[in-house]
Amino acid sequence: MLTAQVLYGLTACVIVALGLRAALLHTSLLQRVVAINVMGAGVFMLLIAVAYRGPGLPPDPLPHALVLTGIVVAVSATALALALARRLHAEQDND
Amino acid sequence: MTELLLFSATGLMLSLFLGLLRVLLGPSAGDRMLATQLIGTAGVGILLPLSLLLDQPALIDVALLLALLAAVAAAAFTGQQEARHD
Amino acid sequence: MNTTSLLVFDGLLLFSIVGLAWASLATTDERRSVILFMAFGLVLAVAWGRLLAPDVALAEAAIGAGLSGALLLAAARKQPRLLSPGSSKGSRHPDGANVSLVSRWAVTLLSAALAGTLAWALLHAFSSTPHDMLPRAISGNLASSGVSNPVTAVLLNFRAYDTLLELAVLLTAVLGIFALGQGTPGYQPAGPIFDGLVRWLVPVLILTAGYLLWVGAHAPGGAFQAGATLAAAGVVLRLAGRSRIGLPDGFVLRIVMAAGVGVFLLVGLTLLLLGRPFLGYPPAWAGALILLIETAAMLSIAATLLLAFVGGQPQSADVNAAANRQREEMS
Amino acid sequence: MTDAMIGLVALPLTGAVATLLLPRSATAVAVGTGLATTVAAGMLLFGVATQGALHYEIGGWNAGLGITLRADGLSALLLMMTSLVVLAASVYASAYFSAPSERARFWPLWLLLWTSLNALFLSGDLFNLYVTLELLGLSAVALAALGGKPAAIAAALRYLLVGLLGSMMFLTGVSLIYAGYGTLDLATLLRVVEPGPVAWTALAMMTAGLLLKTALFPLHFWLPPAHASAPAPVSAVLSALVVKAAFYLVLRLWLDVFANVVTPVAANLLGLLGACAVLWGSWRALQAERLKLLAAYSTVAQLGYLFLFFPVLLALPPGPTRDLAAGGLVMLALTHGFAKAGLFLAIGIIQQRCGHDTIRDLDGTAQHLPATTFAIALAGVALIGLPPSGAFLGKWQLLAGAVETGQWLWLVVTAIGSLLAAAYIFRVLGHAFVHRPYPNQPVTVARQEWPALLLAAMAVLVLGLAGAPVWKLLEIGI
Amino acid sequence: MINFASSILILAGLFFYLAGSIGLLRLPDLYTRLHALTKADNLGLGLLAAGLALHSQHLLTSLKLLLIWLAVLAASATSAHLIARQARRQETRR
Repeated sequence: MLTAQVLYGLTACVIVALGLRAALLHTSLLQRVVAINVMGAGVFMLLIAVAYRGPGLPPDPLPHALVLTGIVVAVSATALALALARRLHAEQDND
Repeated sequence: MTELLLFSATGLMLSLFLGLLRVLLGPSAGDRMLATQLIGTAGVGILLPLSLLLDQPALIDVALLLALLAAVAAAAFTGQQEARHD
Repeated sequence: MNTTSLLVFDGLLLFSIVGLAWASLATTDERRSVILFMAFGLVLAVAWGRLLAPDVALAEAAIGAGLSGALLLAAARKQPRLLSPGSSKGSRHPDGANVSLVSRWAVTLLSAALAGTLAWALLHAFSSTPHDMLPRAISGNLASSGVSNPVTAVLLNFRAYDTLLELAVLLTAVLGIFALGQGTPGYQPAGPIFDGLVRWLVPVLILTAGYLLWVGAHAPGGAFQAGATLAAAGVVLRLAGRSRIGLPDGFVLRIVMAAGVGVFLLVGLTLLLLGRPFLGYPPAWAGALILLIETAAMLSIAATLLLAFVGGQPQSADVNAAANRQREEMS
Repeated sequence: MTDAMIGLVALPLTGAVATLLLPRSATAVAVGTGLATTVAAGMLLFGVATQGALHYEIGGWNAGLGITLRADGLSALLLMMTSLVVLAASVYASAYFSAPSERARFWPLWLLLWTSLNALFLSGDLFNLYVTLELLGLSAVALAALGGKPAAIAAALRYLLVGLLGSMMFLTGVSLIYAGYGTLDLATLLRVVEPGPVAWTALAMMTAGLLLKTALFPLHFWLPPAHASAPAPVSAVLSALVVKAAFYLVLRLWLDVFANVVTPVAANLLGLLGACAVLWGSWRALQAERLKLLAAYSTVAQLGYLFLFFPVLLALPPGPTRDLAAGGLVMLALTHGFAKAGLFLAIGIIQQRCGHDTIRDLDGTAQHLPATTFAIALAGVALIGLPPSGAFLGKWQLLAGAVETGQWLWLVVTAIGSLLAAAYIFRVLGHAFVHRPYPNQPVTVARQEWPALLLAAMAVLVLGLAGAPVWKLLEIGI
Repeated sequence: MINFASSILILAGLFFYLAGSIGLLRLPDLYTRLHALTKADNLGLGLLAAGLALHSQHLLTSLKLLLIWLAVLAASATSAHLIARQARRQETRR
């Protein structure tokens, strides 16, 4: 087993859990969105750790491509969530 | 040279880590912002020796992008402040 | 290379990552949370660089640390305390506004169990020899993919279908945002310090975007990183209070939004009509077709991200100017 | 025939782009696209029936390196249902949305939703499934928010966050699979996956994410407000198809790809959650004051049935009896899809014509809107599971399986659930058929009533009386 | 010779970085921290970039390094200005 791979992989598990915990516990919507993004970062780290093959060796490019797709999807979802939140608050202010 | 690059990357990482401690300690918002700024410059700095060390010239591009976006972020803060107070 | 020294580096890096994640999630101050999240993204970019994933590092720098941050920051600013569904009618979460101590502990335990289980499974996965079938297939077919950067080859050739659907996701998000109505009004014209910054930052960002697009075929970079960088230029212009931020309007805007998916589909279906598989580029043409698709994708991505920052259909320049005039009169 | 697979994804996606660029003729373009897509689904169904399971390697790259689309009996049937339901709802929507600006917003998102459903049922790759799930989630949320009222926006927002959490969990599982097996292709995984920490954890993560998306009790809390506050055609598709997509994936993973990883304990857990969903959902539907909320809670209950019988399926030895029971489960899902879509469309007509959907004030509806009331009654027959509906056939096969494996509990739950369903349906019909001395003029709204009626009739008559081909097709698949 | 010079520059850069961050942790109040840090990390990055540019001897890379330094300078100047002004405002309010 590669030390770096294990270290980064285990950290990724911790970050996924931290993100999940905050997503379930936070009541602020914005912070829930941040929490889900943190969780996503954890999953991405997991994938990139899986791709790592050690110093000097070319890593597996497939997980890198998956993470790139994941990042774009995550930012799309974040943008939609924030726009919905903005509209909701505008409506509530009108009431 | 490899040792030097390794040493400087680790040293810069230490600098970033110390910045993180200040973020966690606070106490004022100004302190936190200052520390965040240090994290930013250290992050940019780390990528430079790392790029040579790992033979990844693209990491210089990453550093460039981070630096430019740090300027954007700073602009975002400032713009917001100027709009609010001036 | 001396691996023990890299171990120190890795340790510090990982502590910083976990520390920043924790700090950004522990605070209840939304602005602080977002700023720390941006710092988290920045350190992640370093970590991706360390793990030899420069393509991802570029995207993380542009999107994770940059545009997501700008989006979140704009939201945190405008509703300093309100962004909580707990305070609104009909949208209460079962946790309620005050999470009880019991559920707090239950969720914490659950998360800890999750981390443990994931780690257990992951260690099992790592203990077997790494699977090299796919990486070998990728490098074996790289020559006929039209590009020499393997990540670009996967994204735009081997798994181009994923990328097509991903562009559809982006389009969906912006259409959803559009359906919610008009965007926020523009900002006031900025002060002199900011203006000086804008004057050189915007052209540099645009140049960088072009560079990233072009370099993506043979080195880390590509449409996504380039599009996000281009969008950042628009964000700066908007923050500076310019009424024109580089977005077209009306029909042209719709064309730009649809360009990514549209060109991709057009290429895929044309190939189908020519008797090739859907999205199966002829090797001789692959490079050119990928560049074509990437250019369209970059424009769509930039427009979409910028529209997301605007928060809806951009208000016309006259409306913005009128709003600015009104504000000036008031102050 | 394999080109039909590409058509199922590319046609609605092209339609989405076209409706975005040509907002003035969006309705015509969308309905035209819908017809073409339905033809493609029919061709695929025919192809699967005559040639067996089909697959298509996108870009010509073999499975593993590229992404492979796959269609077997199960996916072809679900694709056909999707096409019929969405097409009917499209016709309905062309009359439902009157303002041009509303239409311009609606059609591109609607076709993107359709794209994502088709792409999901066809996908043969785990990561591609994640992307389709996100496309599905985002388009569903954007459509649910079209109602524009604060309640709709709030519900859509919560729907989005729950969906995102679900897809993140799914992606975590996918990453573990890649770490452990080095492939994302479902057909390859079927061969290499074996019980152990990696497969268990990955399957648990993916299933948890999907259960959140399919709203299985106790993760159902987000569904009723989201489904009840969306515009009627959107509600119909959300309840009939979108939650079904996540269910389909659970079915695919548990009975197909990871079949040798699943343990009886896990299956029983799913069954218990399903039982709770049946009882809780039916009970809440009985108490609901608004028709749409009733329909939404009924969806929670009906999804419960789909999971209730997982332990039965897994306890049966592979072979003809199991195939019969599996066919029953699919039949149940199909019937619910058609019936619930018809019900939501009919409720939408009542809402538009009467200005409300409060159950207590429905008196005289049968005189005012006879065809609509008939559609509700037909859909009700299917939801209760009375003969000759498809649900009756499905439950019959599944209960036979339950008796055979000695799992009596599921029998009891099904009986109680059906009684409760009868109670809530007859509560509605009781009000609707109250004779009012001075009723409103009977009205017919053909472009909206025909789709509702046809969908409900599909659930009761076509699936019920001519459902045998479903079992035939399922021999090619699952 | 060039190697030696670039090593010295890199080490000097590292020194300033570390001095800045230790200052951030140890100095008593915000103003002194602000002054220590902005000087230190700008100088640190400048020296580091100069050292690496000398080492790489590649025109495009050197240009990029220069641009990085300029961007960070601009960013830190604007944000330092902002932090100082905010702190001043809070003090006058007190």
